[in-house]
Amino acid sequence: MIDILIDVFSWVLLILGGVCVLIGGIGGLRLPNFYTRIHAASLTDTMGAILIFVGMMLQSGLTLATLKLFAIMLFLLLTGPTATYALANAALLSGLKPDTGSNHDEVEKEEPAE
Amino acid sequence: MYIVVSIAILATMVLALTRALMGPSVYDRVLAANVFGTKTVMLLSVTAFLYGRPDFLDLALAYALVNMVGILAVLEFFQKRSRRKAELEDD
Amino acid sequence: MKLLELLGYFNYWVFAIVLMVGLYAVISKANLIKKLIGLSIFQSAVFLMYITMDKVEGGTAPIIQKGVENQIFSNPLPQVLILTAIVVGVSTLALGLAMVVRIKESYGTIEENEILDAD
Amino acid sequence: MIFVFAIFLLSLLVITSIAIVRTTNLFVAVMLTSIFSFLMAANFFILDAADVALTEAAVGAGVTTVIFLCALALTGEREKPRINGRKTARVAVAILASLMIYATFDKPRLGDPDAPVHQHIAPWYIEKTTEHMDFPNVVTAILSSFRGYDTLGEVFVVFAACIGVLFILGVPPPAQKRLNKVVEQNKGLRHHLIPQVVGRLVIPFIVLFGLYTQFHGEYGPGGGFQAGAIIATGIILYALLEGENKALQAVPRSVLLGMVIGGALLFGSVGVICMFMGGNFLEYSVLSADPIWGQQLGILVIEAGVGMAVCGALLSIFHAFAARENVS
Repeated sequence: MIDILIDVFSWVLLILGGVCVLIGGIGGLRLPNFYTRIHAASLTDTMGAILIFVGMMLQSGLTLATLKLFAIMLFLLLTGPTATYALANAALLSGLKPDTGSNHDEVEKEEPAE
Repeated sequence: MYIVVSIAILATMVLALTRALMGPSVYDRVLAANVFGTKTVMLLSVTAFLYGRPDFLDLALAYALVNMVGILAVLEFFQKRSRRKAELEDD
Repeated sequence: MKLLELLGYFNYWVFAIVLMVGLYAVISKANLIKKLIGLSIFQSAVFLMYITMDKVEGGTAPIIQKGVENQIFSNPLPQVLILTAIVVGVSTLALGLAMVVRIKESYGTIEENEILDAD
Repeated sequence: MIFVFAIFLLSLLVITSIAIVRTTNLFVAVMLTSIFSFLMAANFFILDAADVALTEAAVGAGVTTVIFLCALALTGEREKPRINGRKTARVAVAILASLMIYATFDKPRLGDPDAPVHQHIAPWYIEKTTEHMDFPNVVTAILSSFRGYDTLGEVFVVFAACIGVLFILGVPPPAQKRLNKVVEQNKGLRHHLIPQVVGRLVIPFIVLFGLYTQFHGEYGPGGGFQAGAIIATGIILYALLEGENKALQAVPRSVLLGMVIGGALLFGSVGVICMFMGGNFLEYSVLSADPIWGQQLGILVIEAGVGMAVCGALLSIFHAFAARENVS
């Protein structure tokens, strides 16, 4: 009985992870400027990673693979946000001003960084 | 069931690739490369399970570690370029 | 030939196309770094062809698992060739880039036509 | 089912390669090259080549992008479009492509078990590995012992390329390019505190994982080439975060050259020792009484030599480029 529950729970987690990753991809494409895109992509990245890897860990029970999955998840959670932070920081420093919403009507000016 | 997740990941890869090709500013492309990297890690680990060979997770682990180096190298490159531009102006 | 038959050749078609894209970059682009990037694409296409040849239907990677009996394995030989070829490819690429840097410093440009005129 | 993945990823590969060639901004081409290498690694993994995927991952994501960017920093980033000669090049390439696609029709279908490739020597290798070496990874067995001589040649090629780069970039740049002001300390990503802290946390694990890959080569995907690339990537990350001078203090240039030369020498000396002990060159079974343990011992030492050589070569190439940037 218990392993059916675990199976169902891990499938639910996996599907949620897949959906979350997909939302990140769509968000990364449709959002207007850079800072909203980076917001969408990086958030769903880490969330999707957690869901998928926990789902797989439940699936693989207590084996070496679970330890490896945990290590992968840990390093993804460590390096993913850092890379995104460094990216956003570099973009801000190089003069890519975030659209503060006040100048909505002004057409998005060509980024100086290009 | 892994197939559903891997198809979702492949679809996100396509979206990230279109963002990489279309991205107006260069930072969009760096973001797309970063998203692509993490999706490859997930795709490798899901496929390792799909093939029933969970001992191949080393690949995904290697990618999870190495992925950050490329992104930081790009940002280092940009920092140097802006620093050099500043020097040229005040020279 | 039914569709599934054709799909078997899809890998070789991609190999041919990516090979030609790399060759096109080397031929028609003047920038030396773009030529080197084209060369590395050309190289990756060749690697792809070798690894496509090693796949056996229903076979797994050639790492023998203890318990499993009479497993079908993919062919390990092309993998050994490509494994070393990738590292050699990167070091020769670095050599090429070092030369490009020196050309830039002595000629001031890395566009092939301008270098030829300067000579 | 793998057809779905294979076709999907291969078409992405074609799109990326065409996009790489079309962009004029070289920096964008380098970013797309790193995506190209991600796709190659995924394709290799789906085509059952785990070791090759690990090599492409270790080398493609870290070292290639860093070397390209170092070279871009020293040369221009913008590519001038060329006008003439496009038409003929396109026609020639199109003809060649159609010829090749026509030629692929008499190739065996993907995964065809009775293709000529699989009949000749591969089954012999798979049987003999358990008999001679008694460890699971057939690829490492072929790489280091059945084809040990070729791997020795490969290590010498990496060695020669590294020496070549050091020669070419060793010469100081012409005087007028040299910035007269004192070269301020290369602080790496200066005001990025968070990447430095996380980097300091992750780098030991990268190097540890590199060593794991090095010694895990017999039982799973791994070996000298991958381990050398991963360790080099870890130290390059340290150089990016803390600045190139501190990385040189950590792993000085003399140590790097010692590793390159030591790795190649170790590989060759194991071969010579086998000759002294009565076997022929690179025949490890004579190394100890029990031939299987001799093979395993020889392979272990050789993989360590390969790992040292590759790590030293990639790192000294990186330092040669990075030192150049400070000066010019």
